[in-house]
Amino acid sequence: MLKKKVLTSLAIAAAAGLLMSGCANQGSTSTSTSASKINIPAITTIQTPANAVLPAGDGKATCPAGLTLGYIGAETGANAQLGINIYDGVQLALDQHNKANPGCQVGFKKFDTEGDPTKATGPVTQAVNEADIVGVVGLPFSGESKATGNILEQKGLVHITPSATNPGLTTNGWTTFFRGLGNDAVQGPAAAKFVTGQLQAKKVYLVQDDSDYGIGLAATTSKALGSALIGTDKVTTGQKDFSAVISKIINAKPDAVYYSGYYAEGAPFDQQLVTKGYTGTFVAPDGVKDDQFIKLAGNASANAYFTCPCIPGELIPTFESAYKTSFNLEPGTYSIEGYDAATILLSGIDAGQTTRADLLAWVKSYNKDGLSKHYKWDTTGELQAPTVYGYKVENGKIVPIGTIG
Amino acid sequence: MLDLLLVHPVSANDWISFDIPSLIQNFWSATFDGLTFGAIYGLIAVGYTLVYGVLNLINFAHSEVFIVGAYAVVLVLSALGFGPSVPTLPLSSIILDLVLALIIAMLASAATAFVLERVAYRPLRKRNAPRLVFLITAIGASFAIQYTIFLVRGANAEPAVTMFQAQPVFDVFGTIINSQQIIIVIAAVILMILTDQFIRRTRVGRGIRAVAQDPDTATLMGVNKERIIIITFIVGGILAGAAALFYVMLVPSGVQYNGGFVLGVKAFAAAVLGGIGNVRGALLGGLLLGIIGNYGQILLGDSQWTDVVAFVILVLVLLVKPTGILGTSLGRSRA
Amino acid sequence: MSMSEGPKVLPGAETEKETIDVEARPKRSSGLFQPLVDKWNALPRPIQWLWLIIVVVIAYLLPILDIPILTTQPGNDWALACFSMASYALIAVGLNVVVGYAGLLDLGYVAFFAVGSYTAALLTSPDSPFAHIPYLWTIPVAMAVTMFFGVVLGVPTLRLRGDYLAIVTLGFGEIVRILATIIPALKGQVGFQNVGRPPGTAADGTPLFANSNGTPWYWLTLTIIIIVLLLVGNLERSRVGRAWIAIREDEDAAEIMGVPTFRYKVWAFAIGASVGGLSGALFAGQVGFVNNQKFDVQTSILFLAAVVLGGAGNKVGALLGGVIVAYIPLRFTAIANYKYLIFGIALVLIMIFRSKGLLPARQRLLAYGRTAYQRVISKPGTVTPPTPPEAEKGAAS
Amino acid sequence: MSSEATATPGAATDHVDELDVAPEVAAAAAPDREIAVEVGDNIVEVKNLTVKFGGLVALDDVSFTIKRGEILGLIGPNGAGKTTCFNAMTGVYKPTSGDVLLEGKSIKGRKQHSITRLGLARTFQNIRLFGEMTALENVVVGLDARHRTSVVGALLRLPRHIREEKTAIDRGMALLEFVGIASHAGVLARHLPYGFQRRLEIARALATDPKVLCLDEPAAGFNPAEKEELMALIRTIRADGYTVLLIEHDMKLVMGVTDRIVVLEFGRKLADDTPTVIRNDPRVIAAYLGEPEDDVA
Repeated sequence: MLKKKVLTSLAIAAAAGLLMSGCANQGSTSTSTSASKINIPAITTIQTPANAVLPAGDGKATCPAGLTLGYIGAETGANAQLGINIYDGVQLALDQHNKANPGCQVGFKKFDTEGDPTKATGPVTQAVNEADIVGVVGLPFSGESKATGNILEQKGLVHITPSATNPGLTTNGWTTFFRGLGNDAVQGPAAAKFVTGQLQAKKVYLVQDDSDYGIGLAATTSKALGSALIGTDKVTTGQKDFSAVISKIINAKPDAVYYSGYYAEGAPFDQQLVTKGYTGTFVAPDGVKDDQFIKLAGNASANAYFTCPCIPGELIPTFESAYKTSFNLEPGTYSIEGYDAATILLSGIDAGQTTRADLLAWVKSYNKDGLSKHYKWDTTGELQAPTVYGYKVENGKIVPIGTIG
Repeated sequence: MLDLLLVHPVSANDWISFDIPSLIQNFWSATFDGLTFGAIYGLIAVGYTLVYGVLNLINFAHSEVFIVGAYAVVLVLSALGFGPSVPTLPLSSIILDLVLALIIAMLASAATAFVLERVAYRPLRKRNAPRLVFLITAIGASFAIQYTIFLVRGANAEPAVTMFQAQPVFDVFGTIINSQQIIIVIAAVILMILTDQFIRRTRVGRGIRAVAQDPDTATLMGVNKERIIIITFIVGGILAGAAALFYVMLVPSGVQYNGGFVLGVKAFAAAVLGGIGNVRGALLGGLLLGIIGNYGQILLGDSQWTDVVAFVILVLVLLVKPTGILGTSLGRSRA
Repeated sequence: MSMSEGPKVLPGAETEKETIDVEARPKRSSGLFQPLVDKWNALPRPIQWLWLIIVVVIAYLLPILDIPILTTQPGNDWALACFSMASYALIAVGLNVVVGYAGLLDLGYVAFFAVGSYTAALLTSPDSPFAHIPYLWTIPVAMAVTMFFGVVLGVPTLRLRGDYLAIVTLGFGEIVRILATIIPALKGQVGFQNVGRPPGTAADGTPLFANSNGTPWYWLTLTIIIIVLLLVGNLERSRVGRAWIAIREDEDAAEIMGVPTFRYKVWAFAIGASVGGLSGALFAGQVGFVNNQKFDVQTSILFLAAVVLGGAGNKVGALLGGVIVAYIPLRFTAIANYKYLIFGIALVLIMIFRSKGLLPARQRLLAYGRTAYQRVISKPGTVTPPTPPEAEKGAAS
Repeated sequence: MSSEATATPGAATDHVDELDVAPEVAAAAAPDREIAVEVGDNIVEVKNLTVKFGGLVALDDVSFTIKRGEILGLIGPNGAGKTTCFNAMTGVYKPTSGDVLLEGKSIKGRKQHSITRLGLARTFQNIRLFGEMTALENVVVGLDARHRTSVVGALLRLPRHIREEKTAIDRGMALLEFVGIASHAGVLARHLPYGFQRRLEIARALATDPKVLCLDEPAAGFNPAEKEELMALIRTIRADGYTVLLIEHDMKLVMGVTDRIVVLEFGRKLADDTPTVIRNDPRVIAAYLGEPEDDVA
């Protein structure tokens, strides 16, 4: 009986509130449509290097049996999806290579770190102690890379990270570490240029999360933004309610908000921004560029732009269709980087570099096009000419809008 | 070596800095936002307060009772066609759908609370287990539910479910109060009044108070203690279900497997702040905690401080006035 | 020596007429290993020592033996897995002092672990602006610092009722984690690289205590565990241990029997904290990298699960619990996603069906109890202890 | 409690004789104390003791003294304030006003454990042993009140610790023997028969080497035979030089064992005299009218 009472009164209360909102709604129905005034068209193709090295090679490679590539990184845990994107890319490269080269069958071993620096030493040590592993794709995250880079260094095992972007990683003096994409120090200025240039924002508000990645990227971005930066704020990993930050932003009336962090917080943040009446653009880096962002933020995501040192693998038709056939999925963020990294290692094996030392030397002097970009590293392991792409949300999908830096 | 990263954009080395102008500027919006969130804390806090009253147990798993309700809201509404976008349904059907979601969330939360009580706590009561055993069980149950959800629904938050576009209703001191805030606060207050009256006026409510004061005497006086305990859990669950609806209304994309934990700890802090065992205290504590947490966050310039402020308040209250602001009215006075 | 469970009257005694209260007759509180424990207690002291030595030797050989069924390969390096188990065991032994002995539910134990880790990192990592000291010195420093934190936290909160303590420690754990994020000097997720290590160089020129070299780290930790067990055992069989158990059993009664309960609770907290700090410093040294991740509530609960699983109040049980909690996810890597679910359910089930954990042997609280009880037993008309003194590793008396 | 009592028919009746050997045992139990009983001077003075809970006055301006070496009974109907008085004396409750002096020293502001060390020990009406400890360990906890080993001393097994541990065993066993349960030294307290648990409570309180031993309804749940034994035990304790304060519901037991009786009613002192006088005091009889004598069972 009481329950009935509760429900009735609740219904009344809800009705009252909705009526109020309903009345107000009459006046302002067209809030969500005109999110951005600037329209940068999406690109539908990217230029794939004509002579890009592919895993299949010439099909005549021979190599001793038992050679193995490793993937070390998250397979389970909260960061599993990113790991799956990467090792599926690696797997695809290996499958193509082994199918085309009957004389050279390379194995594949995966080691799960859960993306956790404190757990990573066990799997990494195991990997370096397995003598058949000559090259590694990984580790995906900066923290775990920091914690274990010296182990790979000690054993001279070459590893190409497809996604760890912390600039500090190449300052450790490691000779076995190579980064298969641009770091945050490249992305930050590119993002700043994109926001103030193409997006024509005069006033930018920067919000960072508390991650290594978010802080580092925010530092380089804010430096490059200069006087356009009108305010900064911080949010926390796992935060769900951003009303306090949002009220500050609404008061500051920026043209663009740059969010330096991951999609788990970025999506609800953008969603709440728009719900609370923010009409500017929302710009975020690769950590937010994920289909989950759109799923989580819904129509609010229409105001979002992304910057990413990653290459839109889905626009490379050969890669996209092969990936889809193999895994029944669209390639994810960093799938192409994983694929390219594996390709570089495989081409080395095909060229007869079958020891760790030889393969390391091979990568060090590598200077060829990959499917996504040109690969040539400097002495510290940074790419010499990294590219940063811009993306936007269009009709509920993330689409590339071309290079921005 | 990492000097690039040391260029901290917000504050270089002064890790505590008081941003008073910002607090003044955002004072009213922080207050209204805090009240709205505080109302939700209050609804959850009732569950802690009631269970603590009758069992002297911090029901750590109550946060999971809440989050199950939140999942119910999200799943029901998505099935009804709600999504991240503002729904285009006619108003009447939105109201109907929300009421339906509310009922199902209440049922889901109440059912979780019921199962929890029967499966985890009741066997312990029968054995007359020490209090530590109850607490550890509560924590274990909380974990088990959290990670069951994790396995079923994954690590990511559920997609946003927007119920309706919050509309500005009126203006207070230059800060707009929107329809969501009004609905949540009013509905929470109504629910709290109903619960309070339920405890004070009905036969079952008297039973709850009797058990809270003295379980043995209550049993002797013909109160069915087991039934009262179950009802207490269910009432707490129903309110948690309601809180779940309002939470999703406020934070449409905030439903995640571990999302209840911190919220639960804060709600417990609210219960203690208001005076554990006291339904009115739960609401008061919730509102206060919501406001103070928001002030702290704006004053100190980092959302992380919300939690720190909440915990520090909890400790201070426990040390200075362990009975909370409104003292105990449901539980016995403890010597 | 009879292994009877309850106050059963020995045959031939004159007390046959004595009727023993039915209520007081103990229920069989047999643990999983109860027969083993009974057998162990029946052994004469020298034989126990012999077995202990064998067990210790096997423990030291563990990373080298790499038994095929037990090994965590190919997913994880076995020697490092051994270290991981050992450090969890050490943590569990420390937490057992707080939860198992004194009955104080500490849900923020990971905070002490964090403080220990950060102490080691701040004093050895090149990323830290502080003065650097040799790594091995950070271990006592970390213990002292965490002990200080334990007292600072304990003095205000240990006056609270038991269940409030749980929530306050939970809050403390969160605050430490958050402060590690907020305070710039602690470098949040950026963290500290190249945390120090003990000196020594292996044959191949790499450091002996490299983060990839689990065996020396394991031996170091195992040695520390044995020392800690001996010391904790000393405390257990003394006025201190009795005070803790008395507090756990009935705090008011303990106070009235002249136990300064508050002081002993603070001691339990401080000692538990220092062991937590010790393991934190070891862990920081082995991983070589410390940041603000992994010092969350989940980890605290995992530690608690270790203690409860093994048997709260029993240091050998806690040790076993720590080993199991660390080992299972490393051995069965496929269950990584199920880990917390499994341990959550385990907590509930253990509490409902076997609240004493896997190794429910009770603690011995008298330094010379064995002789005393034997004296009693040798007299006619006496009753054997229901659950004889526990099996202990490395316990001298 | 009462259900357990009925389930304890004549437990340990055969142990009566053990009590007779007590004096030498007691000497072993507390070797340092002066055995000589000098009845006369006031060892405890309760001065105008008042305890209020909120608006409720549980104890109203009660004064009495306990003389060295006597057995003082504290009686009164249910709710008369006996246990409150007890709790105020042992520091469980803070007196609203008034004071309790032990050998001239005020217990005000002292923690419970330091009151115990001052020389006031008690047992509990509802038995509160440390269930997971053996009988001997329970007693040694009491003995620890007089021990001075520090945490560091125990950690490193310093000589004092070793010495104290060794004497603790002997004295603990002697005390168990004294109360007649030495044969159960190694049994967990919660596994002891009900009657033994009550005896163990007394042994544990004695172990703190008190000047005054306060017994809170020690006969609750006992049958007549057990009560007889208990009376003998209390007398032996007194004979050993302890002063005893006895709260008891059972008039027969109180009349049989005490030297003097203080009667409380509604928180006030009603009478204070020898058992013979109390027995015939019309006010006391009135206070107990309608109150069945053996409602403890």
